[in-house]
Amino acid sequence: MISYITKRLWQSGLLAFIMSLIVFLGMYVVGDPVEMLSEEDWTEQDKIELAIELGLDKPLHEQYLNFAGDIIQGDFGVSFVHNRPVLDLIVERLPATLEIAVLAMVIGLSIGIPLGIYSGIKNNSRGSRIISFFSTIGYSTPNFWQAILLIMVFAVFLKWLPASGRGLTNSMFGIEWAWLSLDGLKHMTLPAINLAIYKICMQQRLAKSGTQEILYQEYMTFARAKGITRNRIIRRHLLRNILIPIVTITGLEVGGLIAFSTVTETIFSWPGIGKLLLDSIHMVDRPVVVAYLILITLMFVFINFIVDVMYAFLDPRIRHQK
Amino acid sequence: MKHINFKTVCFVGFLASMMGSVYADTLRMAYSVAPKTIDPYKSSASATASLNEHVYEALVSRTNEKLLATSYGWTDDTTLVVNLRKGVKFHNGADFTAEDVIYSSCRMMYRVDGKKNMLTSAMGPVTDVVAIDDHTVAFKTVGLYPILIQKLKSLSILDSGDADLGATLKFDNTGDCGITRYPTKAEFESGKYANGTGKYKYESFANTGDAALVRNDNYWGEPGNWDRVEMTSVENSGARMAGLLAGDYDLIENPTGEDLLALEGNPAYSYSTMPSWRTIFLILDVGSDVAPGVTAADGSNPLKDIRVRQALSLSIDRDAIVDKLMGGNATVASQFAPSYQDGADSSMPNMAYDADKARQLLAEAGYSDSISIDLRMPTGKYQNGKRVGQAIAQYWSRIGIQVNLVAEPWSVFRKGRSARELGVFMYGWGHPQGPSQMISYAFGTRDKALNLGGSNYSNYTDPDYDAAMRAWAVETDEAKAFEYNQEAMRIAVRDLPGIPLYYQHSIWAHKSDISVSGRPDERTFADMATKN
Amino acid sequence: MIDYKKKLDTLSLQIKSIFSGHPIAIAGLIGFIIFVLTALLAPWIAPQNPYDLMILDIMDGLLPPLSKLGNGNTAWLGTDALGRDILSAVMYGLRLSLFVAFVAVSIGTTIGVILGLLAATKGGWVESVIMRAVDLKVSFPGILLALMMLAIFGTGVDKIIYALIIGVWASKARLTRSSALQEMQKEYIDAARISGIPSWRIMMKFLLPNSIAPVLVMVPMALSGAIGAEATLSFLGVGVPITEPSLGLLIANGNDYLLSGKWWISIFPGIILVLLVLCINVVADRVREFNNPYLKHQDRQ
Amino acid sequence: MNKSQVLQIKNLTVSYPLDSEKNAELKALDDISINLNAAEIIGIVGESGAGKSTIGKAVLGLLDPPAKMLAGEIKLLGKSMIGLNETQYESLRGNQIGYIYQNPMTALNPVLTIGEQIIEAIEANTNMSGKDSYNFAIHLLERADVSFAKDRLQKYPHQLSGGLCQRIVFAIAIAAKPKLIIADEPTTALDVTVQNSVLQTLIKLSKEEEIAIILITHDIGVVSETCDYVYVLKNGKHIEQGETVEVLEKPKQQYTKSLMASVPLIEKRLHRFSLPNSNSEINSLNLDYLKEERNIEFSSQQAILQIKNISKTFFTPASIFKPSEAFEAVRNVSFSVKRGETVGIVGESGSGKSTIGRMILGLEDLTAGSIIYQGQDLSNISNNEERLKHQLSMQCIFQDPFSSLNPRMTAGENITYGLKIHKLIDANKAKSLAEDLMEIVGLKKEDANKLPHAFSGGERQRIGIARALGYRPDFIFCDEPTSALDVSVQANLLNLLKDLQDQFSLTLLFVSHDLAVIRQMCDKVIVMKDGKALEKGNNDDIFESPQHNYTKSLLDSMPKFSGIATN
Repeated sequence: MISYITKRLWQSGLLAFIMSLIVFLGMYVVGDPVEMLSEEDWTEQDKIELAIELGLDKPLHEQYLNFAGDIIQGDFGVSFVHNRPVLDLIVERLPATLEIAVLAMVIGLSIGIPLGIYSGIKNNSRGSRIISFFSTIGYSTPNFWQAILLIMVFAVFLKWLPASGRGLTNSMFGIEWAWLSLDGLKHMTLPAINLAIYKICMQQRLAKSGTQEILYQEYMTFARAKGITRNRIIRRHLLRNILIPIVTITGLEVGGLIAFSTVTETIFSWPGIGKLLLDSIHMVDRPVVVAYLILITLMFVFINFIVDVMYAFLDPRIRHQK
Repeated sequence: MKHINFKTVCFVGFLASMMGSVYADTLRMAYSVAPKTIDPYKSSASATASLNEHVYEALVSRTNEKLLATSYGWTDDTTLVVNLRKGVKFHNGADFTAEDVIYSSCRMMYRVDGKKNMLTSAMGPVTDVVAIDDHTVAFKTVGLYPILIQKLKSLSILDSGDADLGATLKFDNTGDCGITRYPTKAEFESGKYANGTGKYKYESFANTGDAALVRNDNYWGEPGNWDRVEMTSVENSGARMAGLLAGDYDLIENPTGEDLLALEGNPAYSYSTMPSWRTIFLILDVGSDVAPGVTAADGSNPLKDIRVRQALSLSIDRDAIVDKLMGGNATVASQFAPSYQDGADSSMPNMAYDADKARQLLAEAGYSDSISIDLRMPTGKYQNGKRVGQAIAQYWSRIGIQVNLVAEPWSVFRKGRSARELGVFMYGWGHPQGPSQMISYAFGTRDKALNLGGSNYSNYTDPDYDAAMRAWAVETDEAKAFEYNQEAMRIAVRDLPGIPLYYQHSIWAHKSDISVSGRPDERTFADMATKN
Repeated sequence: MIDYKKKLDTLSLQIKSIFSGHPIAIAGLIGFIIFVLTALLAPWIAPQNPYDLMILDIMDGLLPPLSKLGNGNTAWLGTDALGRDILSAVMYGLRLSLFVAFVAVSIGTTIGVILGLLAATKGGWVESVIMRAVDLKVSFPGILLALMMLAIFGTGVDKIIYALIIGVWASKARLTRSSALQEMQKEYIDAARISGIPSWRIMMKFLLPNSIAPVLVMVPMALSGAIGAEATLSFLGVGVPITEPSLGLLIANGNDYLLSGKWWISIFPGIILVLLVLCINVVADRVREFNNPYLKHQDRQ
Repeated sequence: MNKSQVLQIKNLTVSYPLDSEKNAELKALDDISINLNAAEIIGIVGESGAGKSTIGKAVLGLLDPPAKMLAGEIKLLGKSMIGLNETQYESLRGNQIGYIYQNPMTALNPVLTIGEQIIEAIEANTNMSGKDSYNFAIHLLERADVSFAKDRLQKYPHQLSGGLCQRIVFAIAIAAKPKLIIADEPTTALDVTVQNSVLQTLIKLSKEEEIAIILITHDIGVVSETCDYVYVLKNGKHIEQGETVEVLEKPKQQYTKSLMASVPLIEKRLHRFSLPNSNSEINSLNLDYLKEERNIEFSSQQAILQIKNISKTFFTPASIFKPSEAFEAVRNVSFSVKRGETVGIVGESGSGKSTIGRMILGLEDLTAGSIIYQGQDLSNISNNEERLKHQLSMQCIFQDPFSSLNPRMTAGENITYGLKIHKLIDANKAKSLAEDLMEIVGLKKEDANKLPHAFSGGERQRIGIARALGYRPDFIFCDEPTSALDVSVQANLLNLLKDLQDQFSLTLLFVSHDLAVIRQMCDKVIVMKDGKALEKGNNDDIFESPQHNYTKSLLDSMPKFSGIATN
């Protein structure tokens, strides 16, 4: 186990290193932070001073080494644009993303899996076909288009829900959360639904194909031959087994939701980290982008690790490998 | 948005939130860009400045109203004397005196971690700030520096009592001034020292840029229109408008022209516009032998030929652009700065449209159907920018020029511009300093000492133009300075190192129960709105 | 040697057996064919060339559906702000969207398959490098990638294709590798190895034809994914050039007008985009279902 | 004993629609009648496609959806089962009828413990719950001869051996004291040494619990040891039935006769299986290609292959719960093979027998030891050409007919592809050579341009043999070449191998888990267990006077069938 974790850590360290290098170079190509931060009436001297301030006067490799050295010491640097520690910015924005990501995932799982099992068992029934058809629509429509329609219908025409922003936040454990107030919940609803639609459809498809695969395993037939009831077969024999593939995908999906819900956050002006990333890319805020992506890489590594553990928890075959 | 104290239990927070929206006279505004801080010196970005203007005041406003100054003038070439308003109190109750101006100047020069503040270089030529008496200060400069008063429009005055002053307060260029402790940015943002003389007082500020303010009842002049102001920022214009329509906000800035059509026929909402100081224009590389992205059959730079530039300008139907694309929310340009801004020559005629003559000029110059132009422009930067860009491409292709419209993100665009890779590009410029500001940087021979031509991407040089601008740069008499400036502007419009298009109008959409009289500097201030 | 007619017959038989008895899938297939034909024939059947700035007139801008244009033609689906006929713009946009997706998916899939096969057969550091690159790609946001491409190579349709290729290859490489690894367990590979057949021949002649099926099955989905991705990039302003709008860019342009009641600019391209992707996915689902061994026997019902 | 009738099947016909448009259908069962009394075990015997399993499924009401019962009557304890709905079937299954699968590992849910799965069956079929059902579960396991029953309840299926799992399946099946158990190839997936005791348990349960058992199997040995009465089926049709001894030893029908003749015997070694149409026709064919250029440097007295102290250690990949672990598949094995002889390696699964072959062929590296082939140490050949020459003169016949051919190449291409690559033949002669080889292995030459999926398992194995022969090999490694085949197909194939060996003086290394096959094929035998060679010797010595205890127990556990009674 130790050697396994060591290997994983080594690999993910390497991954983070390559990622940081690519992004560092990439951001260098995308734009010049001094240009982005300077006003039209700045003198050349002003620009040079700004470059020195930001450490951009040094050769690129030196900039990278300084940056990498700081990262190793746990210092992710200071945002060019916000002039604040990058870590603060990310930590501050994270709760906003977390709350809609978690809500979307909960919606996705709790609606998608039952629908998927139903349509897997009753394959070719009318209900199953209807579910699959809508799932395909939900799955096919680009996220931004769904967002636009949601805003049009629920915010503009019906005026049931707010179209943008995070609303009122309340504090819990020293962190501001929107879900603690009715107003915040209202603001969360549309972006969370926007993210959830795709998740519902995906979970439905996963659960459906999982169900169909498991359904034809001999132990399912044997369970029927044992004389236990259908409900029990579904609850005990089917669900436990289809959860295994679902957990893997769900793990990565949660990661994706947290990391890259950029489009949704942009359209709904949700002040999360996805939007932070997009804004930072546009503003060539290199420290934020690089640190962000390193953290995301590490998060994916961590999620993979959790998925492995969950796997073992769900699948005794892995747990007892000798 | 209302922030609840750490210790407050959730349901109290909920009740408070309910109360938040039932305040008697609360204005809820949505900005298009998030303010970064409530420390007034850290960022000159428009949104940040808009927020800060509610809390802090300068000596003179951007629209030349006297705020904390009652009068000012150059007593000699290097001394600007400002008489200060009496009886002004800071939000914390402290009196406003000359010492606060000196202190504020010091803090502007004071670098935290070596980082400059917004006026640190603009105030570089200032050698000293001295109190003549409690309500008179003098700014000493190293040489002729007539635009100092323009620069000081951005100097928010802070209370010297919020810092630990040393034995004597003596201005110096490093901001040391004998001061032992300055308030930090964090202390501004937490509200501890967000202490100005403005019409509104700090209530809360979040790092997302959301803020809440309450009226300063002890304001020296006409107090604010609103008991309370809540501001948030929504970058996506559609979402901002949707938020207004959904009742989340009372007032939003910068709705798109298209969205305004949504308000027509809806009596609950309306919008107000104000011609802004922003001019949208094109820059042409007229100086290089080969302009990037511009080719002609004979390999020359066709933009060097004045007839080509005139043709490019004449081919554009600015009236159509203003009417059809901008929905009337723009003014056809006559020059490179708004003709209605102080100091402009308002008698100059609008830029003309004559496609036939344009074709004829091209033919005369020998460039019929032989020019190809990459028209570069930033995306998401100007109202309707993409459509205007395409319209210009349409007009130019009609006179036989092959146009390749390249719209790219601001970051990529700016990098290309600073590398001088853009032969023809679209740009927008607006500044309270007036017409002089734009043309002092954009055209003319580079002159570091006088800070002229710093953004001359046209590579345009003309001796008469340079002479006019050099004279303007050292003229402390405002009327004379205006004349020099107008002279330069006429030369620029004659020579067309760029092509003026139109002046953008600022737009605010709001509920019908308030009325709004906008500002030309594109900022959004709560008191623009009054309850009907 | 190869009997093409027979192969064609087998293919048409297979298509028949995939689709017969599945009306939704048939509708999807027909819809898809119509879209492809429209895209191919757009320059001949569209009323206007919406990319030709010369013939656009902003005086025709923002006309609702069925309006008359300045030149006397009818804009059946209205016009956008620049006077582009929406019907023509949708046809050309469809053409561009499909083209971009087709090219990106075919190149991306080819690259992915080759890399996947290499990873499976070579093992060792080759495999590590390829698979770590796959991991890297997964944790890399597409928007940053597109921006970087844009900055390095400039704007244009080809640049979007590059960006999409980078989005496509990784999953295909992963899938090919696992499928090839499974195939490598089979004895005919051992038979080839003990017969001293060079490894690149084993890769191309033995592994490739036998492990590509799961990848091919995913191609339609990759296609719809690429169309959606291009639309999203264009929506975010880093996609195709604004003078040559794809469906995504048309939607983005129209999105500005949605609140103002100029619904036709955004709704028509949006509907076409959704229908297109829906058709592809319906077909893709059916193909996948058909290839799923667990469904096969019950499918004969 | 009360011999009351438990099950009566009359004229049962089941069909699968083949093509919905053409109304074509396949009769899986055609007019089958079976009677079964309490405590009686009947065997249903037949080769693949005979419809054996369909009988079991029809009785349980578990026919896979497209299959339809067209005609017939099934009565359980005198009550008709036709037209029961799912709920009624559910109350029958488990309660009245138990079912036992071929592979116990797939019949048990991998993510539930043994206890959960047994108790679930008990509670579904009896009124017991809680402590009672727990105790009853232990009781059942003990009845099924599962030792340490209490501990085993906590285990998951993958933690137990196949034999134990099958006993657990028995325990689940008898949970509700059913009147009838349908056992579908219950011992096929188990190792020989376990098979016997599992069968004994099954017989014991039948007698003690008075359960009637339908034993579906292809294994004549199992039938002869277990069943009271036997039915022989072919392609869904009834061929013959009767007392087990009668049918097996004095079959009346031609099919049954040839089936019995195909069963490899352990008691005596035969020259060939005495099958109808089994005359060798190889001599009449064009064999020039195969006969030219034979390497005859080595006399038949010399060892063509010498294996010296080879070992192989595998390393399992590390995962989150365990580090990489070493597994010694082969431990210090030595033997030699002389030209023209057949050496057999016999052993149960995991004994390392195939790994030896793979090392010889160069598919696996050696951990230790050396392999000397035609006088040269294979690991010391540096010349690529020479290495290739050696490599090509060693060929292999693989185990799995469904994966040993490239499915995208025709039979002919499969045979000649490598030959063309190495330019051993002209490309334009490839076609005729492929056709010749097809004929040599007993296939039609025009089938050379069919794809593998058009052939049956036995035919594919023949194509595999043809592919090996194409290289004009001196040595062929046969890796369980018949284990996936029906017994009659196996007999034919083994005859063919013997013919080819005689014709081309081939040297064979023959690996099998089936003692009887080894008995029939090999001159010398090596017995392996856990990577070690326990015993080596001549065929007769090993089978008639085994020395090692393990060899003895292997022989003891073989089901006894001594073939058709010879008058």
